Amino acid sequence: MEVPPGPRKNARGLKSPMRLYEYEGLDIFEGFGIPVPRRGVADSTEDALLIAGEIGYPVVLKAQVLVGGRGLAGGVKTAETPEELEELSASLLNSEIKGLPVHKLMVCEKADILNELYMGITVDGFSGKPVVVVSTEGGVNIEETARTSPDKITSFYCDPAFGFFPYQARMLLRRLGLSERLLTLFADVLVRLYRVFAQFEALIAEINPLVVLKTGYQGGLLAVDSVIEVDNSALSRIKRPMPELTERIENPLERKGREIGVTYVDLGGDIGIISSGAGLGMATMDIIGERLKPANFLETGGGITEELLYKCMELVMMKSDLRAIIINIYGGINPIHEGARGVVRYIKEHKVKLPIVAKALGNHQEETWEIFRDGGVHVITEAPTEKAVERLYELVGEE
Amino acid sequence: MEVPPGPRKNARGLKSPMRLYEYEGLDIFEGFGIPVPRRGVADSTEDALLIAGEIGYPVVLKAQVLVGGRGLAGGVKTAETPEELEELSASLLNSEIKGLPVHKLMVCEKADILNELYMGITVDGFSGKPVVVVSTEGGVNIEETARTSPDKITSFYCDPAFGFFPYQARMLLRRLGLSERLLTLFADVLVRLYRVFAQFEALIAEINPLVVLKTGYQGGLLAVDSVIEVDNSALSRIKRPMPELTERIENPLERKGREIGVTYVDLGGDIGIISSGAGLGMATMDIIGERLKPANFLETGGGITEELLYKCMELVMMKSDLRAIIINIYGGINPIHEGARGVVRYIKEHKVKLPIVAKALGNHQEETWEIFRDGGVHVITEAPTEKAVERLYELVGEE
Amino acid sequence: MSILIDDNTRVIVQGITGKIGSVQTRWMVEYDTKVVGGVTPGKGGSTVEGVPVFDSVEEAVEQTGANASVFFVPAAFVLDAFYETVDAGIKLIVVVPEHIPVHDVMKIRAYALEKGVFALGPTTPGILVPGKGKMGIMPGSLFSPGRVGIISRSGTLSYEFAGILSEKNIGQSAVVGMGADPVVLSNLPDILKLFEDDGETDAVIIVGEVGGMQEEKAAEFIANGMTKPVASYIAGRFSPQGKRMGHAGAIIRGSAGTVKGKCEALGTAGATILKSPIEVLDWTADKDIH
Amino acid sequence: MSILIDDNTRVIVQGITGKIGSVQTRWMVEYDTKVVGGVTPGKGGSTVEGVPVFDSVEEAVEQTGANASVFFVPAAFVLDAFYETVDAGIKLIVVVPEHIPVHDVMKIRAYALEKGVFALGPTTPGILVPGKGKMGIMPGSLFSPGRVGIISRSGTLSYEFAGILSEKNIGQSAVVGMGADPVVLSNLPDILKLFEDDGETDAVIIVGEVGGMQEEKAAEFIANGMTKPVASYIAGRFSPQGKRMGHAGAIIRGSAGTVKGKCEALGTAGATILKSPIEVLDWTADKDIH
Repeated sequence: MEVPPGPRKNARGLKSPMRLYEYEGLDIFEGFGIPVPRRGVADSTEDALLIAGEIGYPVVLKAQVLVGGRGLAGGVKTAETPEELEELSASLLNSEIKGLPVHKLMVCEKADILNELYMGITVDGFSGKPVVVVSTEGGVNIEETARTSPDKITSFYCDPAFGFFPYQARMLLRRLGLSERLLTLFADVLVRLYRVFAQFEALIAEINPLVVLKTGYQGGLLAVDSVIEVDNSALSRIKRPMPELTERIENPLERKGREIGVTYVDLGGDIGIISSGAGLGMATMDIIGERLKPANFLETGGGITEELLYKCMELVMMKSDLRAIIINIYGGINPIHEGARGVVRYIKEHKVKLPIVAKALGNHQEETWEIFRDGGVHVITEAPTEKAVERLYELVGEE
Repeated sequence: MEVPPGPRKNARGLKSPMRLYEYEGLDIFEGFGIPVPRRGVADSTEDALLIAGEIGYPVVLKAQVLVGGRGLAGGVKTAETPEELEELSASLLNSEIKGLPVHKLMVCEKADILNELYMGITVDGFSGKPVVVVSTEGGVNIEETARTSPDKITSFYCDPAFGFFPYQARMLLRRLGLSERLLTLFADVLVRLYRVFAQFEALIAEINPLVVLKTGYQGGLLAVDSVIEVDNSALSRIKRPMPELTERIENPLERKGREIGVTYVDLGGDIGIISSGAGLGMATMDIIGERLKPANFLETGGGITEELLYKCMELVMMKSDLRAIIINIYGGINPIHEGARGVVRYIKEHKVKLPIVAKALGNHQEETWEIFRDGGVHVITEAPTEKAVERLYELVGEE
Repeated sequence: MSILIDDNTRVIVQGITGKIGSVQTRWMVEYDTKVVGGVTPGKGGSTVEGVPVFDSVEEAVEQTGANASVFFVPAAFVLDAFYETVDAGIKLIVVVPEHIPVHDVMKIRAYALEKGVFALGPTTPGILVPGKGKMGIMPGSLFSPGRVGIISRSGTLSYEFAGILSEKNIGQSAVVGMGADPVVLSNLPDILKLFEDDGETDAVIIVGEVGGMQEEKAAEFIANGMTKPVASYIAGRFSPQGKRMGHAGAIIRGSAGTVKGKCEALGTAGATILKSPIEVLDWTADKDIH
Repeated sequence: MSILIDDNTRVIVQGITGKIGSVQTRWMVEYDTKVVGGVTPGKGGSTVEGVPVFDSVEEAVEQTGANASVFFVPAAFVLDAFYETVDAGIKLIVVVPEHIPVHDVMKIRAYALEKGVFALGPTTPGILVPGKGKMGIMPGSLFSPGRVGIISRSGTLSYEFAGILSEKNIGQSAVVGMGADPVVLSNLPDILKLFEDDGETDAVIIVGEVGGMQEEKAAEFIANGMTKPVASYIAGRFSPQGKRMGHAGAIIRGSAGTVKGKCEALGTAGATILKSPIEVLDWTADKDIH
């Protein structure tokens, strides 16, 4: 599935939001009165068997990985018997889904599905409003539905100060032709999902599919999946217990980046990058990428101190086979002269021999150049990043 | 102290809101981050001694009664020693404050008071807005201050959809001449109090006094008292554990009224009143009150059924020395013919001999009259309640 | 032109499929009110008392041209229904239910004011214009057409006064229940103004109650140039007042709220004070109102 | 007349007593910006860099006649400070801080739109008008007066482009940081319109990024009659994209958001697409911009 960048990612797809696992989301849904299946979470086949025993067969096994398109990638299986469960569980727990290791399985009851609906709420960047999206044809092909049957899908932009009320939900659902009991049930779940979205400061909250049970509308609706992404910047004020963001970062270097307070994305190449802004970092990567391969993307944001850049050097140097480092920083909000001291202290303490090119302009630029030069860093004093990258080529040659 | 009727009482001072005890309010304040004294609640002198032992002397003993003006009525005492506490506790626990028995004492640390402030938030009926009231001269004489030194007190009407923000609190407090650390501390507590007001659907939330500690502003502020009244109509949706409203009604007849779902106020006289609306009930009382004494005020609201009026009869008849009952009801939203059946069923089952006068008009009036007459009730078919009361005089004579 | 309800008023009933909603729809239809539709989400497509039911107010307005709505919606759903009704373009809303949380009432009051909607209630019997129609629960048999306006904070007392007048063949131009809650959607002076401006009203009766500031504010309105005679009865002279906690109310309101204070304010403003409801007949005789 | 900042702009600094606030106040004053006051609640009465500090914006406006504000307020307090600033009548607000919760940004954006306030950010370097003044953190040394407007989603890239131009003696009419957050207070077309209408701007550079719809919407604006030449660089061609969860965004946005899509949209609308920042010099030479 070709994946266009998400709404809130912006260039800052790099600054990932806090993603919740499906089972965490379902627990939250349950607390907000959204109907969810009976279920349990297992990190071993023994546990999975115990849970399935309590629920009763058949059960559905769902790999808990923080990525979309899991079903099509083989992460969801049905087990009719304990034997089958044992086999499926063992293979899932040792697998990777789209490059992510499976640590946990959710074991849940198999719903008797009549129909699959869709509801999602996200932040629309351009209008600056929460947008509620609903469809009568949910499931894995929802984006296809959006393209081919736009009449089966509709959306509503909320006033963020007003919120989202049941009557608005009903008006929206009427446009899809819903009526009677399904109209009010669907509206009820949608309003509850909006509460989750608002109270968890979500960037996205989604139920796909929201299942209509075969036992009829009397049996009602069931949220058999959850997607919740929480705004990092709001984590501290969410009044509910939240998992530790750092812990769920699989890559140890990226986890360390989070710990020291910078955005670090681990990449396959051999040129280390330190920039003082995401845009500048991306441009640096774009320019380098024409002829070389970045080892990482490291962006400090506006919090540069001597200590921080010392730690950034430490982090970038943890990558093996590094051939060079390029530092591209501006003194606007950042005291780059202090940052330069951190870099040079690291270089001296660790006797770094790697070629390092630094372009540093703005407030305190002359002082910064002096400090860098004292550490043996190749300083670029012209504005275009292309000049710094040319110097890099001279130093390391092309691949 | 002459007590003007409260804001939200309206005529319906009769329908009391849910009042919280001081200690319950302080617990809530604590949960919202408002600084409160160390304290405990005791229903025996032994417990009071234990709590005081933990807190350390001197302590303040505060009778827990749901009425204002407690301090001036002798409900607040300071104990310097265990002996003194024993004596004071024993006498308070056996006392009545303004007619209410003291079941519990709060024992709390004695604050080192530099200054007393005031903050209260209530619903302003006419504007339909929450109104925030603050003063630099809090304490028992706050209403006196409002009259004599209006410059020491100021208020702000909030937009109920917008809420109340710290900047509004600061703007309000600037008008009282506050600045520096006291300005931000006071504003912080005020915004938290507004959160209590909003989340507990309060009709009033008040801290008086809010104490400035002698140890200086560094030591900060302390809420040494709480007044919270919660909107009855919102009790079911408050997302926190709430005490049971019925349990805290001292008068057993009034408690029973609450249980069956009517407003019942116990009075000293001997004429029972059942009305189908508060206004009509009050008018009936006004007319009766010229020459006779009501035994009660019972108002059904719009929920009359046969069963309800049967229970109302039962409740009214529980009062000893009753001389007569007047029933004054209208068939608008109420099916008064059904109500009449309940009354007559009670009369017949219990062979009631007491004179009963009923005025009943509106939808189903003829049917209602017929049912009443069948039960021996004196039916008035004219509109003025005065006519019914005249009939009552004829039946029971004047006092 | 009568106030609030006239020949162009097309009413929908929200909560029409409930027990009270359906019974009261029958009474309203029997009183010749133009009830053009009802709304209960999830019950669209059915009918009640011959009136078509819709899932949403938007749809009801589209299909019936409704321009007024009366609520028999459960208290917990009133906030949502009110927003819906305002957004659908309805300009007159009567909120009959009681026990609506006061914090909700404050919000919908602000919304109505912002959007220019005239609303009555909550805890109101509604409005009845004799011979024209009614929105609410007032029992039609007690009212008769005429030229006296009644505004009442209490539902049952509005019936009492209309009944007393009607027995003596003194008809009413309109009877308006202001609503008995601590916060109401339209205040006493707002309604008084409608009567003052109404060509079919000769005199107005205000039926008030102990508590709050409505009557004091009405007195201000009267003093500021009301031209029609006003009589006022304030209930609660002998009513027990609850024990009071907290000071904020008293600080804001000063001495307002007592029966005595209200009578004095209204009397000073020029209204005739009725000590007992039946005295209204002396007033009509005295002022030659019929 | 330059855009946003001119001779009548009187700036207050909110959060002026913080570490960043005080340092940046010095840089703004040194750049000859009219900084007339600062605000930090509880710190009123002091001074920072010779600038008087007030407890509230209301007081600052009363005392100094301020009409613009730049924020160095901690992220958690921005919502409150923003409402305060709008209510005090300020019409231009620059929100520099990063990490403001998106749900707060949505609310203050709606508030600014409702009240007719022009705001930039969050996560913006602010605005700099060479020779006139600056609100924000842009390092003055990189800029020079001239007739090219720059709008950038990225702070650092706005410096980069200004620096490249200034080195070649091509000055700027104004440099505006749009803010790098998913939701910003003014969108790209809003700022583009300011430059289109500005008599001191001859050409505009848009510095965009992968993600969102800002550049696509800017392309619509250009196609709908923008008269001045536009060049655009979109960063993120080789950037790794995070793994995606959820569908709502893709449904709403379709294929918007990729560097390729943005370049195509802008190119089709008539903008010159720069593959690398330094190509901006070819563009200015080609269009004879100086």
